[in-house]
Amino acid sequence: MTGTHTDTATEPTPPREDGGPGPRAPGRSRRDLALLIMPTVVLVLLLLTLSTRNSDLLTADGLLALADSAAPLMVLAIGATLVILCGGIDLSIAALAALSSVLFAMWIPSLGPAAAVAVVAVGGLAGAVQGLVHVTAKVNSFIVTLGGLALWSGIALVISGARTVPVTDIGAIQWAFTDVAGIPSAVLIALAVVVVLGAVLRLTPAGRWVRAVGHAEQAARLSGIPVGAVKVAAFTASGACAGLAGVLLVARTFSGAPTLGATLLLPAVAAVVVGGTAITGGLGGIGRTVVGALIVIVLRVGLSLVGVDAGFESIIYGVLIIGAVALTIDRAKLDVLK
Amino acid sequence: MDDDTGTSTPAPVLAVRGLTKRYPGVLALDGMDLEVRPHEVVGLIGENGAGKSTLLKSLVGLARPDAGSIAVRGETVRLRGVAHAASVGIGMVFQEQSLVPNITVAENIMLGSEGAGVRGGLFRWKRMAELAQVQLDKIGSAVSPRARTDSLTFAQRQMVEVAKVLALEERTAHEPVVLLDEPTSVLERDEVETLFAQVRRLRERASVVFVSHRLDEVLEISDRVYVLRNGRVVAEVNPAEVDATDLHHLLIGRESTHSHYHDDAQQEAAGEVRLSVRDLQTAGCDKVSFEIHVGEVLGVAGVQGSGREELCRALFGAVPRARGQVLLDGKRVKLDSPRGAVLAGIGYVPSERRTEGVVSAMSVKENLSMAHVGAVCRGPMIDGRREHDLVDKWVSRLGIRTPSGDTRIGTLSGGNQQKVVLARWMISDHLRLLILDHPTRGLDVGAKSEVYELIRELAASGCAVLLLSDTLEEALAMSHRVLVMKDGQVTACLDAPRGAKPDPVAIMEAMV
Amino acid sequence: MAADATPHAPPRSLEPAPLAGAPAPGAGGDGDKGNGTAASTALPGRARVSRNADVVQTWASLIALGVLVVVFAAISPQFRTLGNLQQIIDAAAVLAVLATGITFVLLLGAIDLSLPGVIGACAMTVSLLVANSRNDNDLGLLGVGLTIGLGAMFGLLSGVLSTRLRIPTFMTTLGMSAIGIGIATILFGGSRPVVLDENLNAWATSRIGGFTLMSLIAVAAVATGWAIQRWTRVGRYAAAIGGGEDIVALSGVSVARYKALAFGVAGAFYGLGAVMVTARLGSGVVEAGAGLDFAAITAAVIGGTLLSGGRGGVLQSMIGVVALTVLANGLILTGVSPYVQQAVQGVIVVLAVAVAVWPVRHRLGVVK
Amino acid sequence: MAARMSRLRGTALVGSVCTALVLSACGGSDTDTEAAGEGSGSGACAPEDVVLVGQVRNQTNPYEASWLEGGDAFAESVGLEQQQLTYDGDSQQQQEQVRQVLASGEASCTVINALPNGDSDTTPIVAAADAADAWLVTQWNKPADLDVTEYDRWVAHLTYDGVESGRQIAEAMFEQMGGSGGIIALQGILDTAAAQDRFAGLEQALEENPDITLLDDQTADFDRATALEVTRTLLTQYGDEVRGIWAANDDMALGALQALEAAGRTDVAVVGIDAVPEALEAIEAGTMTATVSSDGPWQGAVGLAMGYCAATGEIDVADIDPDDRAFFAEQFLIEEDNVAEFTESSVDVEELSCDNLFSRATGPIAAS
Repeated sequence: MTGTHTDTATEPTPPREDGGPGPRAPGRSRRDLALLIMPTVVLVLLLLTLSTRNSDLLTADGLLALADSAAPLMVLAIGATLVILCGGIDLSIAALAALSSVLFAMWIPSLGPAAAVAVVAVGGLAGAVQGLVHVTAKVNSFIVTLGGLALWSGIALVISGARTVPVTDIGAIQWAFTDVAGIPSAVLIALAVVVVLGAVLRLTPAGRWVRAVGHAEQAARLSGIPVGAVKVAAFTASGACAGLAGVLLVARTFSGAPTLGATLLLPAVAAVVVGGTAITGGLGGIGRTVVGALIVIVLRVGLSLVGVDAGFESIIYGVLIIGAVALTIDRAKLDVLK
Repeated sequence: MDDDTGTSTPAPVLAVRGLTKRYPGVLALDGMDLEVRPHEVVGLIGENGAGKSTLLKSLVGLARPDAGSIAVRGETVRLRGVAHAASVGIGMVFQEQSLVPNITVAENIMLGSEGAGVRGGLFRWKRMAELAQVQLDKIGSAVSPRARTDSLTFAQRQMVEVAKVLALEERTAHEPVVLLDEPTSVLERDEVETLFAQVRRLRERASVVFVSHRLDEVLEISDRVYVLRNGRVVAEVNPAEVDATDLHHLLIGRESTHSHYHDDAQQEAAGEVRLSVRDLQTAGCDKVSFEIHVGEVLGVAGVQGSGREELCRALFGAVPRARGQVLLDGKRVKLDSPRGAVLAGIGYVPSERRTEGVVSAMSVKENLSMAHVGAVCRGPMIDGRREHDLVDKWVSRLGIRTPSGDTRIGTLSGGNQQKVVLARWMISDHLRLLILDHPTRGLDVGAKSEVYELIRELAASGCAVLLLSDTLEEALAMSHRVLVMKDGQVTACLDAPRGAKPDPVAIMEAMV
Repeated sequence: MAADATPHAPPRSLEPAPLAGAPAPGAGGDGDKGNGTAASTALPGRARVSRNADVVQTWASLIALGVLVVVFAAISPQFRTLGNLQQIIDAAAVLAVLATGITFVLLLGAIDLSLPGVIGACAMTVSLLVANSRNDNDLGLLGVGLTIGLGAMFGLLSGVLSTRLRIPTFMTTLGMSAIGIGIATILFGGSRPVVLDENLNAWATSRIGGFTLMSLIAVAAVATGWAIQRWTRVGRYAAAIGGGEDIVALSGVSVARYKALAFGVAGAFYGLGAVMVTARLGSGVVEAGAGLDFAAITAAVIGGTLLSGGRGGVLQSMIGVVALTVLANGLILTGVSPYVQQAVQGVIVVLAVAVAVWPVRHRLGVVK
Repeated sequence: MAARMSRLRGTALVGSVCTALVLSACGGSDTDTEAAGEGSGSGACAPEDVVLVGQVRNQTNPYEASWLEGGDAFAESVGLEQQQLTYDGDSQQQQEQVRQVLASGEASCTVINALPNGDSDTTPIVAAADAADAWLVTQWNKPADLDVTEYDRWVAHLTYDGVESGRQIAEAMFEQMGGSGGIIALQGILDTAAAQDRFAGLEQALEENPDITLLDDQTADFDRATALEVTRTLLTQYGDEVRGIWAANDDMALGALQALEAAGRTDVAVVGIDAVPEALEAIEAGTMTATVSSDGPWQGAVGLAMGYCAATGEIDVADIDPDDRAFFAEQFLIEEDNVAEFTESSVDVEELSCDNLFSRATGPIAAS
């Protein structure tokens, strides 16, 4: 690990019989710790830097507004994290969120708040379909979900008649935009997703199955891990998260639209990677994505607020996102970087 | 260049003095001294961890020694990398073949030093082919330089690899030193013969360092043998004067061969049929039928392409579209997925340990409980304490040398990794059949012996074992019966009771 | 993301990783059954399979394209006209050049999302360098050359950043895209430069043998790309790096340098693509590259250039380019509602790839 | 605690929206309705305390760039600086920016002149501004059921009558065509009111001119490059039948012009909307028939001016004629004979005194 990265198994620093502490390099755990907190450090540094130009950012209101803004992106990115951990990618999340927003707005009159459940279920179903196509037809997930991106947004256009669908019963979505004890409910919903999925990944075998599939799919399959099912489940969860993100989007615009949230795809993937999850799969986690989503939001919103010209804003965003990734990813565990 | 090929110890082409390399926690090389003379084959043996790989890496500039020197033809060099090593005439055939699959043979041979094959920045394919052909001719390989590399057989690729290393000759104006790292570890016997013929030819124009776990092969091919232990040379022997048993002693100081296979532990298999296979049909496997009994080790012998690997994988549900009737304890097993096989009580130890056996980025603990994670769960949750206890139990029971259960398994030696893979299946209460695909491949003598002991224990506990071996000797020694396969069909089935093992020659005849 | 090799794969074992799930050596796929001679039984199945898979995929892509053409031709009489053929080739020109470029990156096993930014910046640059409505520059072809150079610089920068900082190309190029858009925005400065250079405008308007100058330039560019892939170190090493990066490094090749160069070559093609877009639109447009990143990648993948690297090539990518263009053209000509077109396109893209993969799907071990 | 306050205001807003919609499902929140009335329609900010914010999609198209320039000009005239926000056509980013601008809690002297990305984006912007007591002017996009007069600090919403623009240019085109022949229509992004209204205007005009046939309508997403491709394909399909091209904005019209040029067609009438400089040049040169002006600089300036006048107390929102709270602004059909008047477009700050802000109103926005 600290040595050359080519020596993977045959004779790399094996522990001797009288091994004592073994091959754990002294600096190893400190480095791991550094990698663990690096995304947070980057976030804090960004906030501090930006707040020198706009002091409102670091106030309690400013931070809450940031978190509130980040909520839909965070939910989307968490779903994407699961798929990326499995070694795939889901490019359909933003389009699926848009479709969900349309469905949600259309279903509220008949279902009321329960429409949210239905929409999340539909999102999950759409994700499952993509997962099944990916697993059974063995089509690269990039392509499957790229096709999904076009398909879901096409369906959203058709069923909405290409129009914005207003929510007529605001009461039915109030739960998603009020606040509880001063904290916006969208933030709480996002946190709930983090907690639930985080618990599933950490406490049940699902987490290690996902990581095993991402690290070494073949080895996972040959240990009897239901690889296909794990992948389909990851896509399903990603779809459901996209559905929930669609609901959150509706709750802040009081309407659903076939292009609502469509621009969130690349920021969501960026959030995953900036958080330190390896795009090649296996390494990373949901907690990291939460921080990653906050970093991306700070970059997107913060930069425009400190009064930089649009052109320079974009350049600085590009430079900072590369810089953030350079600081947060764990290179030592990646033999080949693509 | 060097006429002096007599016995009067000519000047060495390669001299290693006091080479020392420390990795965190481990002294990999501890003052290593050895030399390689012109036109000789030097054997290098040692257990895993003895320092072979680190030595070879140092010789091609992939590891930087902390102390000591490497001298090539009398001049001390500090090697900066493979390309630099090549420029002074040291080339290596890597254990993991280092050919790029999707380009031509010629490109692979010339990779990185196309020379006249590229002019004005453009590849001249005809010239490339000619230049590569020169190298291929040296070793008498019939492979076309224009063939795509992944269309070749494994043995052919090994030859291309040798040819690639020989291309050094033209570049250095010296006779090269060729390092062969475990070149035979995945070759079948006939391929080994071909390779050896080439090594003997190679000796005419180069010096060879030959590293292998197979002691008999080292004795057969080498002019001199260095025995390494704990990063030092502990003996230099003349192969004419020693046999494999002596080498075993030197290597580990343990008694070997017969006790090596734990022959005494072979017990009679119980009568009931554990697994019954009827007309199993899959790609490479044609209507195979056989039975395994409770507590029996069934060896499967066959050359490459005999269909025995496919058989193993089909039984584990890892091959698409396998047909046939498979009964496990009388109950029908579907061959559609490894998952189904695992739930039915079948385990599989794949031959490609590093890509298929372990998830090297994950911990020992996670790898160990991977297949039967239910055993450490309470409800849907993993019970951390129970898992910890279970892992501790098996780590100590199998003598797995690891700092802790949380250590990344990729940092362990091959033998310890393999033990974790075995433990993965052994923790199950209802393991009924364990399929072992070359379980000792790439392991050192000591680790092999430990694996054999585990197989014996498993069989004694009633588990049926299907064993594919690296060597016929291993298959015979370990099995109660040996199934011989050829061209996808079973050609013979021989009993191999303790103390009355059949003649390998008879089996060889059924194999080819 | 698109890596077939697991991050912790040991120094590449001999068998190509994507096929590791296939039966162990000796297991022929279907194709081996017929010729099960003594010689071929000894052939390791995986190796043969990967070669077969290449050929099968290429043929399957061609067949999928053929089916599209036949279906559209059957439905729409306009589709069958010579004029429409010219239109398709003309419409494919820009995407062809971009797909040629991105093929080099995909061969490496890397990915490139920088197209929108690079094209935006290059489009603004070329429209400000040739005769235009905003300033007094009139560099003509030199301006075109400089723009292609700028594209190459962008590509090189992406490559150098990825290799030096050791970060995934996905992120480097995503950042690079933002940087390119930023530069383009600054160059735009509030008013759009209209191209007044007659020669450049002629790319889109003057025709030779019925084809626009631009489509001929595209053909030449694709041919150049193919030559680069076949005869130069950058091209050959890009494929080799995709096939086994560590092995190439062990052979003493500077992987980082050739990766960066491959990105540079790709960038030069994006630069040319930007010039073509500008010639076509008649003025510098910042968003000229929007959506082209995914279009180029999709085209390459439909043609059989795998995202995992090492397989496919410029010519294969062209199959995908034509297929995508035919699809867009045919959907309009056959009167499919604009609302539905997007959805249909998505389904057909997935179907096309699925059909191409279907015959060999059992032999594809790990698909990510 | 301030956050809590603003949240409560948000709830209050919802209450009022609900009441307006006369929906029963909002039970329990009627007391909140009172709270909404507390704000005052007239501010007392010192002129130097006013914060001026102009928000558009991006600076990379001439129209919106000129918007911001107009805003700057106004800000300069009152000795302030305009904070420019661009959200890149990304609804989420627009919302986030608005939230952050208002997050400071003390926003009662903040004036936002916003171009919402789509209809659906207006509602949350209005809600956020209302909750923070900020002064707001919105332009172009607003859901029909959102009533400006229910808010104290949402000074006005102004837009152009899309139906009217679509009809005017259609008629100009028909005239040019001699009253008969086939046309094709290029629609904008389908889910925008602008695209739909303008197309509705075309349909009205078509009804009145039965000799004109609409051969096909396709969406080109308001995008020049897409319009180019679509036009080329449609030209292949319909050939000489096409005598006119109606585009929902000038960018698409310019893309269509490029396609016509490439096809060597000069006999086709092309019309668009927005009066971007290139379109004006094309009209001057006679290649394009007509466009409709929506005055970008004026829009950028007048929005800030309205908010500024209200914030400083020079006008009381409550006193504004309800018809002027949401109005269609005056627009001009530009053809070859009057194009010269529009080529030098800049904002006349003199026009924007607090008593002259609504001079361009042509009538209230009709409920659709």
